[in-house]
This record gives sequence, C-alpha cells and structure tokens, in this order.
Amino acid sequence: MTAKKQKILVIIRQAPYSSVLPEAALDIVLTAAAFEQEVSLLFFSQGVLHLLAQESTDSSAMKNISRALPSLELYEVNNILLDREALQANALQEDELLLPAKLLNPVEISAAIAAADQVFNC
Amino acid sequence: MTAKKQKILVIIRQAPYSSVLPEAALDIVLTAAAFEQEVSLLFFSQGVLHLLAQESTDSSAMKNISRALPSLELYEVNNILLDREALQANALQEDELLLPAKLLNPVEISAAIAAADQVFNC
Amino acid sequence: MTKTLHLINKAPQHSSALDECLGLILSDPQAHTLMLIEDGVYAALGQADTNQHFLQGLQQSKLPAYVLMEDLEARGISDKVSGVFSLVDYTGFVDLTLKFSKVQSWA
Amino acid sequence: MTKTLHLINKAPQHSSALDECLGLILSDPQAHTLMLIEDGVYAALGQADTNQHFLQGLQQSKLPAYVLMEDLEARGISDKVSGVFSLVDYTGFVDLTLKFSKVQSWA
Amino acid sequence: MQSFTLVIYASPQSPSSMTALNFARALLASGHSLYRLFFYQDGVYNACSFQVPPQDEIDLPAAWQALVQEHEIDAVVCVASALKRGIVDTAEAERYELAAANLREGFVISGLGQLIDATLNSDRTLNFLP
Amino acid sequence: MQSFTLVIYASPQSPSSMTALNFARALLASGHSLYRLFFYQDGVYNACSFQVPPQDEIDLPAAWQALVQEHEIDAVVCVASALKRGIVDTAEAERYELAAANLREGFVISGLGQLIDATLNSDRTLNFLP
Repeated sequence: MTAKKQKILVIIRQAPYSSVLPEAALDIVLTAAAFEQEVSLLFFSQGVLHLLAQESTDSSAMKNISRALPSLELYEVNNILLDREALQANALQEDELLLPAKLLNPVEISAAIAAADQVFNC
Repeated sequence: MTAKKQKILVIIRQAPYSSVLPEAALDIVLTAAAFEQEVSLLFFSQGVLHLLAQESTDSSAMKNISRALPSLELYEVNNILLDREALQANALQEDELLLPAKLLNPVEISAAIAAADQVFNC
Repeated sequence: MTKTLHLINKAPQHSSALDECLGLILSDPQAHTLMLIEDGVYAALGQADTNQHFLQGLQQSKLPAYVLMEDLEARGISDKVSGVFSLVDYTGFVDLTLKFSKVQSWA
Repeated sequence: MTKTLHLINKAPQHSSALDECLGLILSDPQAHTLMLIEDGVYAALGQADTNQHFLQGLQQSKLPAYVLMEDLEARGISDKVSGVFSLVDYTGFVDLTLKFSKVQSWA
Repeated sequence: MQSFTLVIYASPQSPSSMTALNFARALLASGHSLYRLFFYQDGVYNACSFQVPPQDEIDLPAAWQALVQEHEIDAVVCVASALKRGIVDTAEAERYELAAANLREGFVISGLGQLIDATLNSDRTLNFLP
Repeated sequence: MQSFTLVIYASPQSPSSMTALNFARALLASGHSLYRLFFYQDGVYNACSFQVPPQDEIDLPAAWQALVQEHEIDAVVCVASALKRGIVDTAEAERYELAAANLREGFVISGLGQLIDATLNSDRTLNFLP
C-alpha cells in the first residue's frame, strides 16, 4: 500500500433496505479512512433517510447501516455532508437526525464532486 | 399434474436487457402453454419495446427474448396483448412491430387483469 | 370478475410501478386494492413532495390502501404515514391476501 | 477543479438517477459531461413522452452528452435517438473516460 | 385453512426474500398451509449451502431450511435458474463434473412445471419480486 | 498508455457485468492496461466456477477468466461479499468445512483495501453498478 493520499467522496443516495449499495458505500468509507485517505460521506437524495432512527430490524435481513453511523467518528470520518433539498423534500427536520452533518445545496454538492479525486456513488 | 385449467395472464413490463424478468415471464408463458393452460401475454409499459427488431446481441449477456417471440405461435399462445398508451408514449408505429398484437387501452387492460385467475407481472 | 390485491415493493424513485398500477386501478376501486411493502412504503410518507400527487389521487378515488407496519418500523417512518393508509402487520397481510381472489405483484 | 464524466445506466422509469444527476450538473456544463449506457440509453429516445422535459433541459444547457452505440443497437433503437447525443462505441467510451479527470457512475 | 404458494425471485441479499420468509411464517402461524415454495431466478441463491454470512446478519438460507424441514414443505428450486447460477445437487454435480453439490438439504431441483402445478392446486400464489 | 481499475458490482445476469467486460476488452485493445479488476457485492458471482449456462447464452464467468488469464490481470474478489454469497477458495472451504472450493482459477480473494489501493495507483477507476 502506498502512502499517497486522495480525496475520496462517497455518496449514499439509496434509501435504507432498498439495496446493498448503502452498506457497500459505508464499507468503502471505513476502509478508505483506515488507509488514511481524505474521505467525505454525502447523504444525497433518498440517502438522507438513513439518518432517521430506526425502530427495529428483526424483520429485515439487510444490515441497518444507521447503527454503524456513530462509529464514523472513531474512524475520524468527520466530513459528513447532507443534501438540504432532499431533507426538505422528505419534510425531515435537522433535530430528528442521528448525526450532525453539514447541509449543502446543489451548487455546493456539485463543488464537492468537482473537488474529489474519486467518487463512489452507491 | 392435474387437468384443471386456469386463465393465466403474464405481463412483461420491463424493457429489453433491463432485467431477467422478461425472460422469466416468457418461460412462464411457454410452460403454462405446454401444460395447456389458457394463457395470455401482455406487453405493458416499457415492455412494448420488446417488439422492436434488435440489431445485434453480441455485446449483451442477456437473452434477447424478441428472438423467441415467433415461437409463441408454435405453443399456441395466440392471445398477445399490447399497451396502446405505451406504444404512443414511445412513438412506436404498429407496422414496425415484430408480432401482430391486440391493442388495449387502460380500461381493457384492467378488465384483462380482472378476468384472469392468476397474474404474473414480471 | 375477480378482486385483485396489488403489491408494490419499490419506492417511486426506483420504479414507475406505482404510477402504472394506479393508472389501471384508480378508475375501478371496487375491484382493486393497493398494498405497499418493502421500499414501496416510502410512497406512504405523507409529507414527501414526490408523494403529493399520488396521495391526492388515492384519496379522491376511495381505493382502499394498506401499508406493511414492519417495513415502516424498520425504516423509522411509522409516525410519518399519510392517513389515507391502513397499517397491517404480517398476520393482517396474510388475511388480506385471502380477502381477494388473487394477488398481483409489481416491481 | 476536475472534470467529471457521469455514467447513467438506468432508464428514467427505473431510477431517479438521471434527474438527480442533471439537477447537479446542468448549471455547470464546463465541468461535467453525461453518458448513457445500458438501460440508460432509453433516455435518448427522441420521441418518447417521458424524455421531452429532460431533452429540452439538455439542449438549453449545452452540456455535452454521449450514448453508447452498442447498447442502442442491442435494443433496436439506434434510429430513434435525439440529435442532442453523440454516439460512441466501446473504443470511444474508453477514450472519453480518459478525457475527464474522473468517472462517476449513477444507478 | 387455505393453501399458499410463494414464488421467490430474489437473492438473500434482497429485502423481498426476507418478506417472503416473514409471510411464510405468518401464514403458518395463522393455521394456513404452504403448498409449495418455488425458488426462481436469483431466488435459487436462497437454497445454496455454501454461504458464510457475518455473525451479526440473518442467515436467510439457514432460516428457509429450518422452516422447510420443520413444516415438511415442498421447496422446489427451478433447474434452469439454478444451473445458470451454479447451484447444483449431487446428480448435476456429477453430470457436469463439478467438485461438489451445494444445494441445501430439504430443497429439490425441478422444472417450471412445478410452478404452473402450484398455481392450479393452491388457493393463493404470491410472487415476491426482486 | 493509461491504467484502469474496474469495479464490478453486479451478477453475470445483470447487463452491467457485460458492459464491464466489453469495456475491459476495448481498453486492452486500445493499448491501455488493467491495474485491477475488483469484484464487489453480487459481482463476486462472476468468479464462481460452478455455473452451467445454457448453450445459447454467453458464459460470462468463463469469459472473464479467459481475459484474466490471457492478460495476467490482477482479479480480486472481495472476501466479505464472497463469503456472504457462498464463493470460497480452498482455504476458506476448509476453514468453514464446505465440501469444495468454487472460486475460479485466476481469481484471488482479498479485502476492500485492494480497492482503495487501486484507486490510488491506477489512472481511472470505473464503477459498474447493478
């Protein structure tokens, strides 16, 4: 493994339990952080729904990635971004979210994409 | 296998190469016909795109079900139905289609669903 | 004539199934009923922008509509569901399928 | 600042990806380019009702847009493509990815 | 008491397999019966014996197997779907010279005719789509 | 000459695996190189040796294997994704007491770190999503 460093932007844009992609994205975030890359995580579109506290998972075989979100801090993933328009479109309030996050408008999201060396959009 | 007979309606509503479901649906049609069920096949929504002649399939790993459509007659599947609105929405002309089919409007499609004992909507 | 229960398991963001299903059944609320499961339950979010048009159509048509409670809970959205829907658990889901002559799934 | 090639592989009927992608990139046609592959090529059907809004936006923005020829041919729709798009084959697709700093996939 | 057939189209990684399992458990708990489970397309992965799921995740193939064995359910795996995806029983493993079978005990491989038979002979057939 | 990494997320039954293969062939034909193929999530099914596809369909795992062996490509299969889906090499088959390995020759099982390494050390990384 080289000591190079890249800006990696990982985007979660699928809702909880909709597909394996959100979990795949989170695993990339944790691995990139472990390899000391400069990683940002953006919850985009329906992905913002991961930030709601979920009541039970017994009836679902899919991993509830919301439970893993608090561990992001341990991995020093501090750049958590959130799609402000998606929050509004789903009538969600900031104070009901599991994690504090930086709210971005479309132009800022576009800039975050432009600034990244690599984007994983899962 | 019992000698009972059912009205089975199979609906193909996904576009070619979009998923395995159209092929799954066609296999159900052929099997139901082999077991002498009263089977109808409806091309609905994006499913109407299967009735366009396709130019090549070498670059795709998925089965081109259009090639199997002529064999429907051999299996005595004669009740081929088509979503008229989807044809119009995709600006397709009847004379460019691979198969002759009965064009239905939404009320007629709704009636075909109501008349069936079992619907496979793939 | 038979009565049909229509199952939708995809969110409006991932499938035109709900739109297409309603296009067929809204005009005949006696013969059809709608049930949302899995990702389909996001269509029951009462305040979501994308759902307003469809929820209005549903209300006007008087088509009976159900949503699977366990899938709402797993997603943390059971307190955000539009009043147009009745909530059922898996036992209720089983009962419901027996009240109809057949079940048609949409993906 | 880097330039990004955006790959869309789903039809508008199966994913909000194209909508969401254009919502981010239409305002900055210098930094972004669009390419349709697989089921995404159905968005290039010039006469399809569902595509009119998006095709208009694309034309006005002057955002460069490409579509994969092999996927059009496999679906029998290469003669129905909107003039907004440039057709590329796999070799052209490879070249295109090298003209941008990175490639972002949408599903 | 009514009889059901459930058709499972999706892999254990898809939510619809879990929905089918929950539905199967609920109908049995309500005193109804399962005429047949039919595993079709990616659904055949639910009948594979090789998976090693992480400890914090539900082992869906094992859960299906437990249900099938406890209630002596006819659990049919579509042969065309299975071969295409590398799920084989002992006979097929021999025929195609593969190192081993990986079909779980309790499941049988058969043709699509079993699905048509099931729609004829059960009161309700439900499709759990991917 | 540039180097590529392709990340394959979908099973051989999905069009995106075929797109990835076509892209791989085209980039090699244009004189570029593959730094790595990374099979992730359902993509790991492309590395399974048990499939018996119908004669009139493309055998995608065999086609990947031919490419990998001809061009000596580093073809990495994500270990977490593979175990969950029942794709195992000889060491894992032994460890988990499975009857046989079903990873194709030419592929190696490793961790997600190989994906991060690949994004750092190749000129372009492309994701072929399901």
